[in-house]
Amino acid sequence: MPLGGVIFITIFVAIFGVVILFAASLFGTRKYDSVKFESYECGIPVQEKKDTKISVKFYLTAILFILFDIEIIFMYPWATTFRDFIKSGEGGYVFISMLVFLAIFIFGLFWEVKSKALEWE
Amino acid sequence: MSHQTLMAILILSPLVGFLINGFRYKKHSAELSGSIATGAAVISFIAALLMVIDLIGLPPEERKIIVHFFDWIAVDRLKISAGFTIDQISAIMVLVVTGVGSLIHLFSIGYMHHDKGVAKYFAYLNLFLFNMLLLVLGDNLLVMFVGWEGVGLCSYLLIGFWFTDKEKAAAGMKAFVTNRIGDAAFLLGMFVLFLTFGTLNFQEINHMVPTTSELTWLAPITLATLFLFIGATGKSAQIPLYVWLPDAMAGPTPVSALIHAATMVTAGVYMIIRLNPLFLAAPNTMAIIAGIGGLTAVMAASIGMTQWDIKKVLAYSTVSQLGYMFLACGVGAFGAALFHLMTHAFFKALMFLGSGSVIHAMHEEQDIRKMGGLRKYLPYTHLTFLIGWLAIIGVPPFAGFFSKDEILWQAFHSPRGHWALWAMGALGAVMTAFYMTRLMALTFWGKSRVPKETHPHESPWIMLLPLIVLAILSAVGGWVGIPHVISEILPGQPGNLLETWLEPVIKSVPGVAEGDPTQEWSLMGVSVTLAVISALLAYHFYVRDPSKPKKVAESLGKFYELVYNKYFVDEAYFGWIINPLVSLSKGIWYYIDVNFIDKTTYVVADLVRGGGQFVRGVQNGNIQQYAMYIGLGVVATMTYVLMR
Amino acid sequence: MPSSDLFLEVGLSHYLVLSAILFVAGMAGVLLRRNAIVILMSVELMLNAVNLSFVAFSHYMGQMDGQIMVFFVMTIAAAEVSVGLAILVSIFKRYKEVNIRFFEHLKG
Amino acid sequence: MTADVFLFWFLAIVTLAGGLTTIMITNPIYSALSLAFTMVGVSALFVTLNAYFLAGVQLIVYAGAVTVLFVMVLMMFDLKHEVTAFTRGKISGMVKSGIVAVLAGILVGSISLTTDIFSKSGAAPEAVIGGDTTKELGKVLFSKYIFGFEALGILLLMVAIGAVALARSKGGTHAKQ
Amino acid sequence: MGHDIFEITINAIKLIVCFLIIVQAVPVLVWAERRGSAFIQNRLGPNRIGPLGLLQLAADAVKFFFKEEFAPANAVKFLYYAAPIFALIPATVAFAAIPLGAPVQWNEHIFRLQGYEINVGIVFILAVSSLAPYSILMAGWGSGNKYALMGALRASAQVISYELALGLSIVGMIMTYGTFNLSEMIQAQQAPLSYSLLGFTLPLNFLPAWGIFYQPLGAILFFAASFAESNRLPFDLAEGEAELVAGFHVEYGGFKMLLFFIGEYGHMIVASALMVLFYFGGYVIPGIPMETLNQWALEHAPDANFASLLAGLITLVCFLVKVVVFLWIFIQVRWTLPRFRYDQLMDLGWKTMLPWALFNTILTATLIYVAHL
Repeated sequence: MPLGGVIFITIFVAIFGVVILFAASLFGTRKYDSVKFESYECGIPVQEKKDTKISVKFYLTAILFILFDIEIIFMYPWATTFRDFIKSGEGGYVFISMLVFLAIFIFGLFWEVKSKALEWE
Repeated sequence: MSHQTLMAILILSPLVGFLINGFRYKKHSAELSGSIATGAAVISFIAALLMVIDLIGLPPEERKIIVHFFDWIAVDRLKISAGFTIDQISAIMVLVVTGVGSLIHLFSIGYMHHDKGVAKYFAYLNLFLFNMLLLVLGDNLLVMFVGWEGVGLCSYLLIGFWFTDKEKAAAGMKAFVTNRIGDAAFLLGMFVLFLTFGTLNFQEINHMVPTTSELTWLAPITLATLFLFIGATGKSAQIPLYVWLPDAMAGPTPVSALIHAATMVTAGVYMIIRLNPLFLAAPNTMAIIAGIGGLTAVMAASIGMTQWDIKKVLAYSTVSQLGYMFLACGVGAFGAALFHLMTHAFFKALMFLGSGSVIHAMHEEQDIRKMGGLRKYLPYTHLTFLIGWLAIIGVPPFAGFFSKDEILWQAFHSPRGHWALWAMGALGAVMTAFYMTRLMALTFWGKSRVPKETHPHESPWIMLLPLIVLAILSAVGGWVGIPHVISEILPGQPGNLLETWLEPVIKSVPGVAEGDPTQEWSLMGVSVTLAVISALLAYHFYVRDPSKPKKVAESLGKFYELVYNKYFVDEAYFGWIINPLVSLSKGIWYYIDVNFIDKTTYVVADLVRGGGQFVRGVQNGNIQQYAMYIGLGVVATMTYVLMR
Repeated sequence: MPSSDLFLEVGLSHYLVLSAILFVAGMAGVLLRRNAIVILMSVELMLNAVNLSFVAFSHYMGQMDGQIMVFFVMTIAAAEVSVGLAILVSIFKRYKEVNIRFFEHLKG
Repeated sequence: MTADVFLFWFLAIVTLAGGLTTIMITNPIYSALSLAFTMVGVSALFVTLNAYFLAGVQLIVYAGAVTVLFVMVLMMFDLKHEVTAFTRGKISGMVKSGIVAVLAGILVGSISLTTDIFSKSGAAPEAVIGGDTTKELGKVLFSKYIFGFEALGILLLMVAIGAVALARSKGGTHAKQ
Repeated sequence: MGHDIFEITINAIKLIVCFLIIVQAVPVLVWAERRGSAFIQNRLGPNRIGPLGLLQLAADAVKFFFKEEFAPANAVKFLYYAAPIFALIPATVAFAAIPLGAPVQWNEHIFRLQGYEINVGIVFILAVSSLAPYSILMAGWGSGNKYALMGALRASAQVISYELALGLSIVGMIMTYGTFNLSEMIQAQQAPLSYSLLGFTLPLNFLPAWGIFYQPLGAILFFAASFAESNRLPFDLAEGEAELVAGFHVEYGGFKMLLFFIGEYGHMIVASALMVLFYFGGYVIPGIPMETLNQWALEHAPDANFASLLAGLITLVCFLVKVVVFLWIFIQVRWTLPRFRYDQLMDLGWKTMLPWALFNTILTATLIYVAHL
C-alpha cells in the first residue's frame, strides 16, 4: 500500500531530522552572548520593528498562480484521456472543447500581461 | 449539413460576430464592423432558411426539428437541456428575426456611419440577435428566459447607447427596471408551471395541459398564465408596463426598428403563442389578456394622435399594434396574432427605418412640425413609407389589412370574443388611420416647414435597400394569410397558407362555429371604410387647411362668409371633435399614464422603503451574525426534515 | 452498527461522520473566530469536509459524479479564496484591520 | 484490525486534530499551517477511497496553492496586535456554540441512524470503484460535465481579472505598517 | 501474517534506502560541485583531505556536527526548527516514487526498485513538490529577520511561478503517453522511434522512442523550470547575496543549514531523475530493449532469480549514469550563467515559458489529433 509507505517515510524523515538536530545541539560548543542572538542585518544596528514593506506583487503572483494552476490541472485528465477519446470517435468534440478552454486561458494570460499585473518594478 | 451543425451556426454566428466586434470595440470603421455584424446576421438567416426548407419538406404532423446540445441543469426533477426547436411557430419567428435583423444591420451601416462607438454598437446588435434566437428557439422556458433576460440587457445597452446624455441613460434604466418587474412575474410563472407539471419543456407542458378549462381564479394554470402574462406585458409594453417603450426611442433609430418594433417587444406575444394550449385552458387569463390588449390598442392610439415627435408617434403606434396582437391571443386567435406579428414586423420596421432615413436627412431633427413637404427631397423614402402607411391603416391588399382584419373578425366571432372587443379594435383602427395619416401629412406632404439651414438629402443606397425590401414585404406579406371569404372570389382561390401551416401546432378555441360570410364581409367593410374616412379627414386637416384659411380670408373679402362657413364646419370639427379628442387623449396621457400609473409605482416604492427601514435593524453588518442566522436556518430545516 | 464492528470495519458512515465533524468544526470557526482570514480558512475547512463526503459517496456508490463535483468545488473554493483575500488585503491596506467586527463599519 | 482500517483511524484522528487546531489556535499563522496539515490529511483520506488523482489535485490546489496564499498574506500582514481570537458577546457566543453543537448532533445522529442504507450490505461490492479512477474521471468530466468545465474556465478568467483589479485598488502598491 | 511482516519490512528498508541515497548523494554532489566549479574557474578546489579531496565531505560533515547551536532571539522557535526538517520531506517522498531500475523477480516476490509504486506518479510528485514553499516560508517567518522574510517570499513566489510552467510543460508529455504512471511511461519509451502522421510513417529505428524526440520543446521547458524549482543558479534569487545576504536561511547554521542543503540537492536529484524518466527512457539502456537485456542476463546468470537481479542492477546503474549526466548539467549551468534580475526571472516564467508551454500543449494536441485522423 503506497499510502502507508508515504506516511512511513514522512514520519521517518521527520524523526531523523529531529534526532539529528538534537544530536548536533549536544555536540556543539556553546559560547553565547547577547549580540549573537540579534537578527543578522549585515552588521548595522538591528531595527527593533520588523518594518518590512512587502510588495503586493508577491501576493498577486500567488493569486494568479492559484487560478492558472487550476486551469492547468484541468488539462491533466484531458491529457490522459485524449487518446481514448480519439479512439472512441469523440476526439474532435473533446479537442474543440479543450481549444475553447485554452482560448480562455490564453485570453486570461494575455490580459494579465497587458494589464501589467505581471510587471515587476 | 446536419441539423445540429446548422442550428449551431444559426445560433452561434451572431455570438461570434459579437465577440469579434466586442474585442475591437474601440475601432471606428463602420464599414468593417458593420460588414462583420451584417455577415453574422446573414449567415444566421441563411442557416435559418435552410432549416425551414428542411422543415417544409417534412410531413405536416412531424414538422419539428429538435436539436439537443447538452444537458444544462440536471438536479433531481429539474432537468433542463440546452435544446432548441424549430417548428411551425418558431420557423416564422426565426425568419422574421434573422431576416428583418439582417436588413436592419445593413441599414445601420449607413445610419451609424459617423458614430464613434460603431463597433460597440454592432457588437450589441449581434448580441441582441443571439439572445433573441435563444428566446425564439429554446425548447424550454428556462432557455427562453435566458434569451428573455439577454434581450432585455441588450435593449438597455442600446437605448442608453449614447449614455453621455443623461436622459438617454435614464431611458435605458427605465426600460430595464420596468422589464425587471415583468421578468420577476415571469419567473414566478415558471415556478408555478414547474410545480404543476414538473417540467419546463414546451412540448411536454403543451402535452400535459388538461383538456378541460380551469374556471376558478386561483387554480395553478390560471395563476401561471397570469404571471407569464404579466411578464409579457413588461416585455411587450402593455398596460400597465408600457411606459418604457416611448422613452426607449432615445436609442438609435435602427435599434428602435429592430428591438422596439419588430422583434423583442413581440417576445411576449410569441411566448403566449408558444404556450397556446396552456393559455387556452385558462379562460380567465384569456379574458384579461383580450381586455388589456384592446384597451392598450385604443389608449396608445389616442396618445399617438397628440405626439409631435416622429419616433414617439411610431412608438405609441407600436404599443397599439401590440395591443392588437394580445387582443388576438386573448380571443384565442393565436394564428392571427402570429400573422399580425409578422406583418407588423415588416411594416413597422419599414416605418422606423423610414423615419430613421428622415431623421438622418434632417440632421437629427425629430419634430414633425419642422418637417413637411419632404416628398420631393426624399422620393424613395416617401414611396416606401407610403407603402408602410397603406399597410398599417389596413388598405387592401397590403399586409396590414389581412392581419388586422383577421384579428377584428376573430374578436367578434370567436367564442371567447365579444362585440365590445371588436368595437375597441375598430376604434383603434380608426385612430390608427388618423394619426398615421397625420404623420404622413406633416412629414412628407403639404408645405415645407424645414428650417433654412437644413438641407434634406436622400439617404445612401445602403439605407434604401432595406427600405425597399421591407416595402415589398409590407405590400405582399399579407398574402400568405388571405381569409377564406376573400380567397373565394379571387382567381385561383389561394388557400390560407398560414392557417394550414400553423394548423398542427395551434389549438383552436373549443366551440368555434362556422363564420357567416355576410357578417364577415360587412364587418370588414365597416372597419375599412371607417379607417379610410378617418384617413381622408386627417389628410384634409393637415394638408389642405392650415395654409388656406389665412390666404382666403385676406384675398377674397366678398366670399369670406362662404369660405368662413366652410371653415366654420372645419372649425366646428376642430372644436367639437378633434380638440375634445385631443384633450381627452392628453387627459388620458396625463391622468392615467403620468399621474395614476407612475404614482402607483411611487407608492409601492415608498412601501418597500418603509419596510426596508424596519427590517434594517436585523442587518447590522455583523457578518458572523448573518452566518448565525444561516446556521439557525440549517438547524431548523434539518430538524423539520428529520421530524417529518 | 454493532459496537465491535465500529473500530474493525470502515464503511461509508465512518467517512461521513468524519466529514460531518470537520464541517461542524469549520462552521464553529466561521461563527466564533474574529480574524477574517481565519474565517476564510474555516470556510475552506468546511469545503474540504464536503469534498470528503463527496469522494466517499462516489467511492461507495460506484459513480464518478462525486469526484467531478469535488473538482468543481476545489475550483470554486480557489476562486473564492482569491477574491476573498484580495478584498481583505485591500481593506487591510486602507485600515490595517482584519477583525471581522470592524467590517461592519464599512457599510455605505 | 487490517492495515486499511488502521490507516483510516490514524488519518481520521490526524485530520481531525489538524482541523480542530485550525479553529482553536490563536496565532493565525499556526492556524494556516494546521489547515495545510488538515488538507494533507484529507488528501490521504482521498487515497484510501481510491481517488488518487483527486488526492494529488487536493495537494496541489489546496495545500500547495490556497494555503500557501493564506500563509503569504498572513506573513505580509505581519499582525502585531493580535485580534481577539473569539467572539466576545456572551449570548451570541452561546447561541452560536449551541447551533454548532446541535448541528453536530443532528448530522452525526442522522448519519448513524441511516447507516444501514449505505453499509456494506447495501452497496454491492462491485459497485465500489476499485483501482485507477483517473481515466474514468477524465472521461466523465469531458463528456457529461463539459459545460461546467468550460464555465469554470470563464469563472477563473473573471476571478483573475477581478483579483487583479481588487489588488490594485487604492492604497498604493505597498503594504504600510 | 508473517508474509505481511515480510512485505512491510522490505518496503520499510527500501524507503530508508531511498532516503539514504538522497542524504548520501549530497556530500558527493557538494564535492563534485566544488571540484567542478574550481576546474571551470581554473582553480584547484578542495584537494587537501584525502585523495582528490574526496574526504573533504566527511570533514565537512564533522564540522557541521560540531557547529554551535543557537536560535536568534527574534525567532519563532517552533517554526525555526521545523523548517529545515520540512525541507527534507518533499524531496525524499517524491524521490521514493521514482523507479530506479527494472523490477527484480525473486521466486514469487517482485521487488520494485522504488520506494512505492504509485499509479498517478506524475501527479504525486508534482503534488509533493508543491508543498516545498512551506519550508521556505516557515524558515523566512520563523527566523524573525526581514531579509529572511523577503528571501522567503521571493523564493516562494518564484517556486510557484515556475510550477505553472513545469506543470504545463508536461501536459504534452502526458498526452503523448496517455498515462500518469511512471513505469508505463518507461515501457512506452522502449520501442524504436518512428513518427507517423496522416498514414505516413517515418521509421528511425536506430533511435529509441524517447520522449525528447516527441517533446523537444517540452523537455527544454521542463528542465529550465526544474532549475527554478530547485532554486539553483541562474534562478537563485532567494539567496541573492548582494541584496538579501543569503535569503531565507540567513539565520541558519550548522546542521540546520545542512538539512536545507540536502533538501535543495534532493530537489535537484528528483528533477534530474524526472528528466531521465520523462524524456530519456528511464532506466532502460539506450538501444537495448528490456527483453534483450533479460535474455542476456539469463545467459550469464546461474538462475532466473539472479538473472533478474543482474538485470535490475544493470538498469539501476544505467539510470544512475543518466541522472548523473543531468546533475552535472545542473552544476555546469550554475557556474556558467549569471543570475537573473528578479523582474527578468518573473518575466521569463510568466511571459516566456508559460506561453511556450501552452504552445507546446496545443501543438501536441493538434498533432496527436491529426495523426489519428
